[in-house]
Amino acid sequence: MSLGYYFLLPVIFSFLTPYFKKLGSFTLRGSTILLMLILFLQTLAYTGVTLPQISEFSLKPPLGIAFILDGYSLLFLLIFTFSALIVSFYMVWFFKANKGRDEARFYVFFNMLIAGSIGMILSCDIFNLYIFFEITGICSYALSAYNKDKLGLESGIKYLIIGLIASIFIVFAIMLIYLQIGTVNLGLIAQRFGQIDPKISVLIVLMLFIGFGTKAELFPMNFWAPDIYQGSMASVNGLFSSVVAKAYLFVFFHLFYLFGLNSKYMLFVMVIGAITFLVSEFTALNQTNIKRLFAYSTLGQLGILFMALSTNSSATVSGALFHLTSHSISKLLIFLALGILIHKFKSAKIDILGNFKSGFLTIVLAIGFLSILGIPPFSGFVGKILILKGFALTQNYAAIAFILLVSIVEAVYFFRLTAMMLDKKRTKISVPIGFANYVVLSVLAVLIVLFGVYPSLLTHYTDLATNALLHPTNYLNYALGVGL
Amino acid sequence: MLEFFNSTQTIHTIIIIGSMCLFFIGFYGIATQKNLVKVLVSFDIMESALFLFFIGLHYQVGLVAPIVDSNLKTFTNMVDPVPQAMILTTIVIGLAVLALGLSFGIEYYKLTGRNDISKMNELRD
Amino acid sequence: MNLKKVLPLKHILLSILSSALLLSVLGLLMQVKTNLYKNVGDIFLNLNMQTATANAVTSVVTFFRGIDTVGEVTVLFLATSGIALMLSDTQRTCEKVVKQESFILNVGSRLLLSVIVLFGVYIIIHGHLSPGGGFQGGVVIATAFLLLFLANPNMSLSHSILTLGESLSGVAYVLVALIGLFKMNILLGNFLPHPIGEIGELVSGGIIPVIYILVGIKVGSEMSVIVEYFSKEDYYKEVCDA
Amino acid sequence: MIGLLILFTFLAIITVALGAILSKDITQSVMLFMGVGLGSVVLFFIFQAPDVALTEAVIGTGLSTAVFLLGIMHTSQEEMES
Amino acid sequence: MNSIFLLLNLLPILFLYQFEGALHVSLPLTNEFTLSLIQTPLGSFFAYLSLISFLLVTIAQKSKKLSFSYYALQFLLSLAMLAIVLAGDFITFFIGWEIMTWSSYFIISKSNNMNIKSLQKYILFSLASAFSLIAGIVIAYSFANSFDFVAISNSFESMPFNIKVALIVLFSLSFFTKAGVIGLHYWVVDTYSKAPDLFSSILSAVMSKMGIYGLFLIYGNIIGYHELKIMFGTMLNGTDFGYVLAWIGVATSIIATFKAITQDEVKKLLAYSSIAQLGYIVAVIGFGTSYGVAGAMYHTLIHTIIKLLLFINVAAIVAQTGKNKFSELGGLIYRTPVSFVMLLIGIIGLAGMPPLGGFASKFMMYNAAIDTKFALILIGMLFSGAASFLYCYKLVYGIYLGHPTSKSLESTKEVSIHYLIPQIILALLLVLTGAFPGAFIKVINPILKEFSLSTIGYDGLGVMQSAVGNFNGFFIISAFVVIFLLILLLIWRIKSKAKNNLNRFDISYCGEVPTADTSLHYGYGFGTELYRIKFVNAILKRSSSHFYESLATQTKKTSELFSRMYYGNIHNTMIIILLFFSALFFLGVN
Repeated sequence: MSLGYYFLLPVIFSFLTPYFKKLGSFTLRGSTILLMLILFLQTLAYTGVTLPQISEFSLKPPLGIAFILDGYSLLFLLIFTFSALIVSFYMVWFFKANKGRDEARFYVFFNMLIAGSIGMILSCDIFNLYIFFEITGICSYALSAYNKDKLGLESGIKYLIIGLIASIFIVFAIMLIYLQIGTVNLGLIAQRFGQIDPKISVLIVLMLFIGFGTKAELFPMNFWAPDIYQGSMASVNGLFSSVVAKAYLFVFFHLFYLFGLNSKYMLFVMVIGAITFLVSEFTALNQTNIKRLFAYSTLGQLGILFMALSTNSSATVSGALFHLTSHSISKLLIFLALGILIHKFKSAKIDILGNFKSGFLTIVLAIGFLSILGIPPFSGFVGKILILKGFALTQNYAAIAFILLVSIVEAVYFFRLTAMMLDKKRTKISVPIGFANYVVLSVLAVLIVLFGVYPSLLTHYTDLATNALLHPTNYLNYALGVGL
Repeated sequence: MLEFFNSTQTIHTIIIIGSMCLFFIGFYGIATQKNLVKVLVSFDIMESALFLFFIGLHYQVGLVAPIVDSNLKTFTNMVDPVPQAMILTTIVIGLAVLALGLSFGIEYYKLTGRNDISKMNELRD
Repeated sequence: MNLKKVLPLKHILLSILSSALLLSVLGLLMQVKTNLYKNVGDIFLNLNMQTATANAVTSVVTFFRGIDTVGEVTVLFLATSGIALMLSDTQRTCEKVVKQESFILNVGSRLLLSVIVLFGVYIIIHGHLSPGGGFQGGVVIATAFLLLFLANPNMSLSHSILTLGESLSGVAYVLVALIGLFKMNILLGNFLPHPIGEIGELVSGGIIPVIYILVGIKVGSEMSVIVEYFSKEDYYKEVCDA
Repeated sequence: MIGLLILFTFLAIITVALGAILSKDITQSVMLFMGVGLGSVVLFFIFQAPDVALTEAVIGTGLSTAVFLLGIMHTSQEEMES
Repeated sequence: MNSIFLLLNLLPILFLYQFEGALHVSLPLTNEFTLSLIQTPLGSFFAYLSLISFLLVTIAQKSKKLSFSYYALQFLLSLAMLAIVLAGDFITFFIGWEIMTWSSYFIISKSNNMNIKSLQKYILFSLASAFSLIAGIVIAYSFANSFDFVAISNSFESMPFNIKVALIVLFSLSFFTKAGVIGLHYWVVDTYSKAPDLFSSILSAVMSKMGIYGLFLIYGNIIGYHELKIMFGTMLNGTDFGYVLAWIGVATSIIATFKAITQDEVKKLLAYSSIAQLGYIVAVIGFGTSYGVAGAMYHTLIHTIIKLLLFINVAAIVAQTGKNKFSELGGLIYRTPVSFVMLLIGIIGLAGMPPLGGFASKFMMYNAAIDTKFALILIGMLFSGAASFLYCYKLVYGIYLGHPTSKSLESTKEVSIHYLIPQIILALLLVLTGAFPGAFIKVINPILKEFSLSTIGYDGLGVMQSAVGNFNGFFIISAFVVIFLLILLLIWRIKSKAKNNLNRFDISYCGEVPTADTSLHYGYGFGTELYRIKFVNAILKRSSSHFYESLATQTKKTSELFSRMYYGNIHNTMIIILLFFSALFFLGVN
């Protein structure tokens, strides 16, 4: 199979959506599930082949554009396609429970959101990457405004404005890159980036940092993020947290290591990540809206990831990638479970966590919470201990102390929510869950436990990814067309 | 005097100064304007400035458009077509985002009667 | 007049900031030499002889950087869907009131319509020969419909035809890309014979004119939908207010 | 000669853009923004980029202005001052 | 359900049939981590403690209808504790530690009188303890390049001095929190008193001992008493380090003893008593002498037995009467005589009176203090030991003696047999540990060898050697039993003549007639007179709660400050992004 299918198949499905809609909602939902299944199975098939894989468009690189799949992108591809598959199953329940929504258009945006995110991680051409950036952007604006109520539209507008700022900076950076280097191929840029005027290179890096950092929700540029999460649907929040934010993070660090910025800007990114972590976790303490609370938690976890991924040490990076995967699964689980509650109670106050009666939901939510907190035997623990171990190996004790101290703050609100769920004194209302959701949530919970007790399943891929990220020689060869 | 103005160097200087002025006018605009439509206009001005900057710096005196016709049979001495293609793409994307933003704005205005982005503050804890 | 109200302190500070940034960016850009390396565009110009399209920009847009254009078309499609999602309000309560049409405007716009559409089609078809192409031509066609809507508010387009055009052209575009994969083992490969004739002839350049025609149909129908939604919105509002 | 033309066009664009930003009337602002687009079209032609010029003329100046105008018809015309 | 889990609790014994070396498992988790379980004498001592405790508590739980999830979590908890004590590396240890934390959290949350604040207190202190532990673990890892106990122990000598101190502080903080050393005990009382009644016994008897196990592991195994001596130097016959630790422990026990006396809730008294008893253990654990270690071990065993006994006893009484305050109980001696006898045996052990095991363990600890010549420590320990008589007395008087304070108490029946069986077993154990101290020394000697300390001599099962002479437990207990039987016979002779038909209002009350509201019970207000003593008053008035509450308030304020930034107005957000860009631009480019 060619890598191009990752983009072209969703595009065909989206173009044909009006006709699927005419055939009935079953076809619509079924076709989306089928599409996501195909993509996921294709990704699974790629786990068995030698990497990197390449598929070119029109011309061979470095002249033409190509999709390159290396270890780093394979891990993200697995996360994205899996999350998409899970969400596509979940949406079956959602649209059955919420009649009269514009289902077809949701699926268009959903498919293209996934396709855009995948395009961002596969493309080896920075302008092409920008196009996928915009595709992902437009889909996320539309999805956050999907409810068409005041809150939804407000979040849509806010997201759109932020997206415009980010894209202006990125376009500027791309233009400067083309003016300096004469190409937009990532391989050539990486090769020549050290030779251009240092002042201009700082400007380019700064603009890319602002552009992708804004979208990846880094501290002084993330004041919009909780609003977006609050205004959009829970399932969309799950996608934002586990797919979209991770795609921007991917690009951030891909360019970071590809352009050889790690030595110069490591400390800066680490400090920014640390501040993000600190501020978001403290802010989350004070929230009464559940979606907003988990938005802050997502920001905090992204902060840890930024801290750990910028260290340039393979132990820490590998741990961070494990943590990233586990965080994606856990946050998806939490947001999907919350979606069920929010649908039932028609409210997103944190009190709803104390008012539902369902052993299943309590267990899966508790698993999600414990996993994010990094408590064994759940997958978050392995990620966290690997990160801490990596920091210990580089003797960075300040980072260890910082992460652990702020984690206690994180524990405060997570366990407050858990205690609310377990509180017997509240009035409890039973919540219908639906068969599909039992399956979806159990799969996620089982994965969390599985990666916690048998991490070797995942460490194989995170090690591959770490190697590909820190030593992108193979990737460069493919992007330059040398290895072909 | 006129020769001075016709040199590539001078033209590039004019282009850099002019487009950056335009860019920072837009920058000032997004920093100060609160009406959604005017914010979008400011963004468009910034984008236009970037387009002019990019296309302009690839123009040199004596080069012609990358199109052959009955007079011109070979692709030599032409300006770089890649920036033009990229700008073409970016213009279309810009329009798409702008139209989407406007449609959000219209719906929001219908619901609340407001189009001031600094007063959109219902999303809070 | 209160000076503070006309020019608040924040605005003054921001303008000073913008000017300072402007000056330093200028200072930076002026001293930097460009074109350290040979641009990839020059290589494309050389390659263009093989492709045999008269307009090098067109071949870059549709072929050398073809996947960009697929993405671009998708962005437009997504924007259209978003606008439709926002502005197609199925639960509108007020009824459709037939507005008075102006006969002269009506006839005049219809006359103009054919000319503009013809012009659009010309731009699309000659995309690989002269400036212009699918995007520009498509938008020209859409502006023709805009004219129609402005002249006659009761006018409405057949959505099924537009959707058909949009979907089919889009799918056909992707299929063209896939055929390239099967025939030449490269996505978007130029599988049609090229060059057939001389540079500058209408039938030349392999898949490039095909793609631009498909893009033209797609952009035309999408833009028409956008234009319709925006102008109908106005119409509905007036009706509801009355 | 061509340098002067570019210079004056830029001056015109900058003036118009400033007007578009500072104008209190939104319709006026959009119309002035169209001026920026028109100026850009001229410059693109000078820069030997007819494709971009055509696109900017049709999309940047034509359609986006139309969309803007149609859009602000049903939002308020005046910038709200609080 | 109960029987199934009873059997499940017995299962681990199959793998621990020996005291040493029966178990050696290693199981790769990832390329870097290997989980390993190794049975050492120290580990199996604690393993047996926890196994027996869980077994006995499960027997008592038969009297209650508990859900499957409760039993499952409790079983998980017991497995986690086994993982802790049998761990051969820190990852296994930490995994066990964290699973212990959250499984106990979920069990505690099932209690009816639990509230969010107490739960938060418990889990946050537990997590703080765990995080301080993991910080220590990864720091140790950065030098040893392995999580294995042996590897870390081997590389400990070569670490820089400040890292060694940091490690000791981090590990000690973690284990002190679990054991409830003063200052870190904020969570203990609340949790013990609000947890399910029978589960409190597990918390006090077993879970706090995991902290003690950790201290033994760190001081004895990983660092080694020898290394501690080299690091901090010696003082008199003990170590400097041990002297500091001893003061911490003594302070803990004195303060907690006074606090215990003034409590009105039965379980709170037991909780404070638990803190005080663990204070003794902490006091002697750092001496670095054989007697110190043996005393700490002995007291660990005795305290486990006593606290199980007392908590099960109290749980039975609470279940029977529905009351949990001294001021509401009283006079149950005739209604629940067997429980009374069991509690009596328990407090004799708790107060450290001869002839039961409590005396033997205290004797050992005093011996250790004499041996090291830490005279002030000895005085402190004796002082708090004497003060503990007061709360022991309050315990027996408040519940069983005096007049019943309400009508409903008069019709109370003897508690269920399921509560009594474990109590009787525990009482017997208490007698046996008092009678055969030599047997215990036999158990401890391998552990002393593990710590490379000299072993303690013993003479048969009944006699152990000490610094001040031999201790013949068997003789003492025989003598006491004979005397006790004689006295009992005497009382029985006298009592058979007296008639016991007193009513609860048959009392002269300064000429006033007591009403139903008047509290006639002595247990009411017992200990309030302590406030009149200046020194004790100063202790009782101070509390660590101010510190922790102000910490919470500060955190909340910080949170409010930060969340003000996020009260988002997108316009300001844009300006901030642009300003950030400008700032970085001016800083970075120029």
